Amino acid sequence: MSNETISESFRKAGMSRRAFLKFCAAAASVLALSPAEAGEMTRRLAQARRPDVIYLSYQECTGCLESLTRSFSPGIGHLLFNDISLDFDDTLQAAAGEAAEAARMTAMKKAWGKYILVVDGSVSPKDGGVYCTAAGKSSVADLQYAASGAQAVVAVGTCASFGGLPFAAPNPTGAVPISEIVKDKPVINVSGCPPIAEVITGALLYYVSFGVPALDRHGRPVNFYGNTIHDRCYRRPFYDQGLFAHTFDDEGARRGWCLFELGCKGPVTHNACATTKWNGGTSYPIESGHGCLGCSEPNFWDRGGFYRPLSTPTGHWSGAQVLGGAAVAGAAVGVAVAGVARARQNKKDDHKPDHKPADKDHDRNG
Amino acid sequence: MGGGTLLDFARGPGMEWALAILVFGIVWRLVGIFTLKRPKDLAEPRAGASAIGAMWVIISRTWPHKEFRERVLHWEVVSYLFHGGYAVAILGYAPHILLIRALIGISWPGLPGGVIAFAAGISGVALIALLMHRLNSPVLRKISNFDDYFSWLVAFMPLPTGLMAYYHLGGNYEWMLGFHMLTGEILLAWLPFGKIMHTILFAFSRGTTGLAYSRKGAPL
Amino acid sequence: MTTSDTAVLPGDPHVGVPDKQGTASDAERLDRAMHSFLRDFGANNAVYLESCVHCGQCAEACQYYVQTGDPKYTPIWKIEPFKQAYKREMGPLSPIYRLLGLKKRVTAAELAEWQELIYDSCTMCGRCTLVCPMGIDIASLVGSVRHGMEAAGLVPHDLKVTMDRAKTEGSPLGATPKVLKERLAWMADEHQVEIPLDLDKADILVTISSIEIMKYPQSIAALAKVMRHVKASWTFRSDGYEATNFGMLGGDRVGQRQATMKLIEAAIKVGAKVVILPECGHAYQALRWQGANVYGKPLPFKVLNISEYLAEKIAEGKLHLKTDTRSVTFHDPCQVARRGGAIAAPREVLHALGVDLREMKDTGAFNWCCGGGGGVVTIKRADPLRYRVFQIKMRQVDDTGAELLVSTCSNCRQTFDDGQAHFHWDKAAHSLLELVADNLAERS
Amino acid sequence: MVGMVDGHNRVISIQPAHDPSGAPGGAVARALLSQIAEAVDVYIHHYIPEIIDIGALGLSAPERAILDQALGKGEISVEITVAGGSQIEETQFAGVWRVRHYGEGGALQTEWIEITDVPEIIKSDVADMAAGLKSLRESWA
Repeated sequence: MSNETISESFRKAGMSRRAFLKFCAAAASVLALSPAEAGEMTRRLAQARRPDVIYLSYQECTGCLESLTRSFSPGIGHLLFNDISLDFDDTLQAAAGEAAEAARMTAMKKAWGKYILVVDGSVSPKDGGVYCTAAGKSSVADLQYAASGAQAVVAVGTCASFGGLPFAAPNPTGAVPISEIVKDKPVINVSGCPPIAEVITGALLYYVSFGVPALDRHGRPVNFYGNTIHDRCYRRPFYDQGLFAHTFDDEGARRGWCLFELGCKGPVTHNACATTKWNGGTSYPIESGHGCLGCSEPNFWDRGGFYRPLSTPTGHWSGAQVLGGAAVAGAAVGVAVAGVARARQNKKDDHKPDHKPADKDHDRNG
Repeated sequence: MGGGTLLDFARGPGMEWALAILVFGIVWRLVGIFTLKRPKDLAEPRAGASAIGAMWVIISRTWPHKEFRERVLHWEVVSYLFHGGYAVAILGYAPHILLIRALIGISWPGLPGGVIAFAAGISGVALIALLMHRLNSPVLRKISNFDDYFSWLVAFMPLPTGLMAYYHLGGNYEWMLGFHMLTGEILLAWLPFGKIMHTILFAFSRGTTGLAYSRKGAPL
Repeated sequence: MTTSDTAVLPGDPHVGVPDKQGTASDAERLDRAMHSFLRDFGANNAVYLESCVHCGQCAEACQYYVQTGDPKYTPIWKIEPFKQAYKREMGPLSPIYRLLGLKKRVTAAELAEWQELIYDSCTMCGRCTLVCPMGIDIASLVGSVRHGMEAAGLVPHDLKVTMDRAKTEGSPLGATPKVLKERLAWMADEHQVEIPLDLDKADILVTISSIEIMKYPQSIAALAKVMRHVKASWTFRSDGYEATNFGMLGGDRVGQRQATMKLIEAAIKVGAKVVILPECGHAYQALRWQGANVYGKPLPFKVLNISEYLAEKIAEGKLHLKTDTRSVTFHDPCQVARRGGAIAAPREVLHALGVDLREMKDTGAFNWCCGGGGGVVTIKRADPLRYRVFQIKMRQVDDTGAELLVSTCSNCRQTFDDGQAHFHWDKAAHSLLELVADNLAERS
Repeated sequence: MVGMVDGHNRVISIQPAHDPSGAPGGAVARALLSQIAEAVDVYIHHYIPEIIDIGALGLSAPERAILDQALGKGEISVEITVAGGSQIEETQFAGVWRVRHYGEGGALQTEWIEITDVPEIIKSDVADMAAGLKSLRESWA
């Protein structure tokens, strides 16, 4: 638990207010705040207490944390040492085993009711939670306990936000997103596989400054997830002109044309990749010549192949078999209906004596 | 996850069911028609009658004879604006071409989005005009039934939903895209069961008359 | 649907008062009609009934709609009960329609109501067939509906009387074999031309329309002169002369068969290689195109309309004609031209005559019907409507400015005569055959 | 282009071979200049400063060149040596400042145009002054 404000922590670290302002500028830029909002954020951050943060991991791959530690602006150094008080993260800390568990209990109790709980990974309630346990506790029980002492929960990554890879069909562990378990605390989803580092830090800073941000229908901060990749893609004009790369090594690919045909999911993927970019603003997947996988959206792995265009079937079926079967069934029904109808024609003929069999149909159009 | 679910449905089970129903229905209807009895025409054909000549009417009836143009050409043109715009939007738009390629393996170059939007707009306006005509013309009012209006709706819906998806109107793009695909799938699934089946039957119907008349040596 | 909401033509008190034959109950009539409909729901009718997109263009080709603007005359609407019955009882989707009750059963009242549309206001001219974007042959559908109407006893009395007379007397106009013999003798005498009758063997069997026997007997003489000119081996047969087929027009399959078989049997009896049909539109339809189907196998002889025979002889150099320099317009009988395919032949004959042929604006396959075909000319109550549509034809003829109107159908001819009298028109229809007979050159 | 992380780690990014929007070059730069002029006008009359985040715009190289050319260099250039360094320059137009912050690795972190009399970050902070005063006095003692 820290009682000093963020600006005090800067000064204590030997940095002037200019460093703080610079940090705020970077944060405001990432959050795409207006000048007025940026000023307000600077004022609030200057007075805000450094929040305590507990970082827990369940069914995940640590990619999210890997991403987070590559945050350039605001730098992870600032984040960890000046902006927040990271009281527990079993991956980053030195302690292990029972010592780590004890440290965590201590940290949680100290800041009970006030800490921000950051979670990556999904949890597994299936079969009593046996598929994901730590120190004899199931992920669900652990999360429920940790969440009960939190002021808010930030679900980092697509696993925590939407179930992620563990949730993929056939979902053997019965994985569920954090929001399925935590119902009585605000849950901010920061999706992505992984999320952009600056988006994670930016979301935390926004919460520290302003509280829970405006969320989209998937519980994600609108600041980062308000636009689709397609909306902000520098290749968008090619899409509008119908200029597409057909393969990864054709002329269109070299000329930087749209990757829709190669399965880009940009049009339905909400994320900040096209504006914030990755690795300190270096580039993003489309800029490197590969279509968007849609990793920040629910079920992105279950939507057919990554290289299947958005307008085509997800392809979980055998077209030839199903359509062939439909054709055979259609033919059978057609023959049956016509057969019944023809039988009625003949039957009526028989019991009408005034129409003799010799009385044929003359009109060939009959 | 509402939007995602709709789009996933439209790209997955929705598409599968629509195509299966399309094939099933078309075969059902065609087989049901052509397994009915068909007496052979025993009359001696006029000298010089040919099946190729008979088939020509399948193409030639695409445009009205000059004797009828004065009375039918204006609405025929509106109808072609609808059909032509529809064809450009379906066959010229790259995402549609990709769908066709995914289904039957053939593809061709697409047209710019603006051209597609223009064609779809023309098509939609023409379709609205045709509906107005159907509602206002005493002849059409008399002969129209549920199929005419329902098929109109089914044919119309993909146009505004497609345009709205293209221009990112109507809120959530993903939902709109899914909805657009769903309207297309409804069109495919309904095609065999209503008048839209004329997309296939027109050739058989023209061909039937073409054969009968070409045997007689009568021009069509 | 009732007809009361549509315009009733002035001077037409009969519209909406259907004629009924016999005393059968409505249920029995409906049953008979449905039985007949079912028989006619073959693949060809099915594909037509399935394909209609309700575009309404057929109305624009129909003389009744064009002249009245009444939507009930839309051709495809005239067969609505047939279409409805098909969709409910026979089509591939019929189980769905029945299961969900989407198509109602056709009622006896509806059939009666449709009598006027099926008989009074359709000559089965087939003009709608040429405009239909789906190529639906609506005229043939009307023919199928007439089968059902006849079976149900729902034919206009005037037409039914004519049909029955044809069946019992062998001629719709009382031209019995006895009358035929008298007329042939009269013409042979008056025109000093030999008219062979009932020869045992002949290359050509010549047939005739009762209308010609009773109203235009000079055409018999004209024919005999032409046959003499080309030195043909030919004969009339008193056991097979009547070319008209009112059974076919009215929808009576039995009557149609009886009339057709008489001609076929007579032709076979005399060993004819060719049967010549007279100037009669529907005769061509009945024997040339439906004859073999009635007979059940290909006919062992050729069937020609007289105009085709004349053209053939001209082409063979056997028919020599004097030149007639008058201006002429030609009226194509629907069943010979549009629905028969014999469009070139009469024009070849006119060309050989050297006349100044002035085609009407809509000609050949696109001609307008005289309004008297399909048995309509016999239906008295339909006269006001017939006069109304006849005005199209008058206008078309007048617009050519031709001195002479020529045709190859005695039924058209009597319709023109009637219209001429009604409107005090200055034009009369002439027979192509008679024009040829009048211009036979001396053989060199 | 953003992307030179350091000498041996060149970033390859695929840029459009031509501007597909078909817009004539300089359209974005001209729009920016007009926005800047508007902001200066507002400041003169109402003393309301404005910040335009250039980094978020994703300017193309030609657009950036046109903008640089138009703004030029003014009389003041300030170097701030804190947390990776920053550069603040007044353009040839008084009150129009270019502010660039660099991260620890020297990469450009934020870039904006600020319309004000003196950019906030140049001013000395009272709390910092108090801390400085304290150490100044201690250095005497």
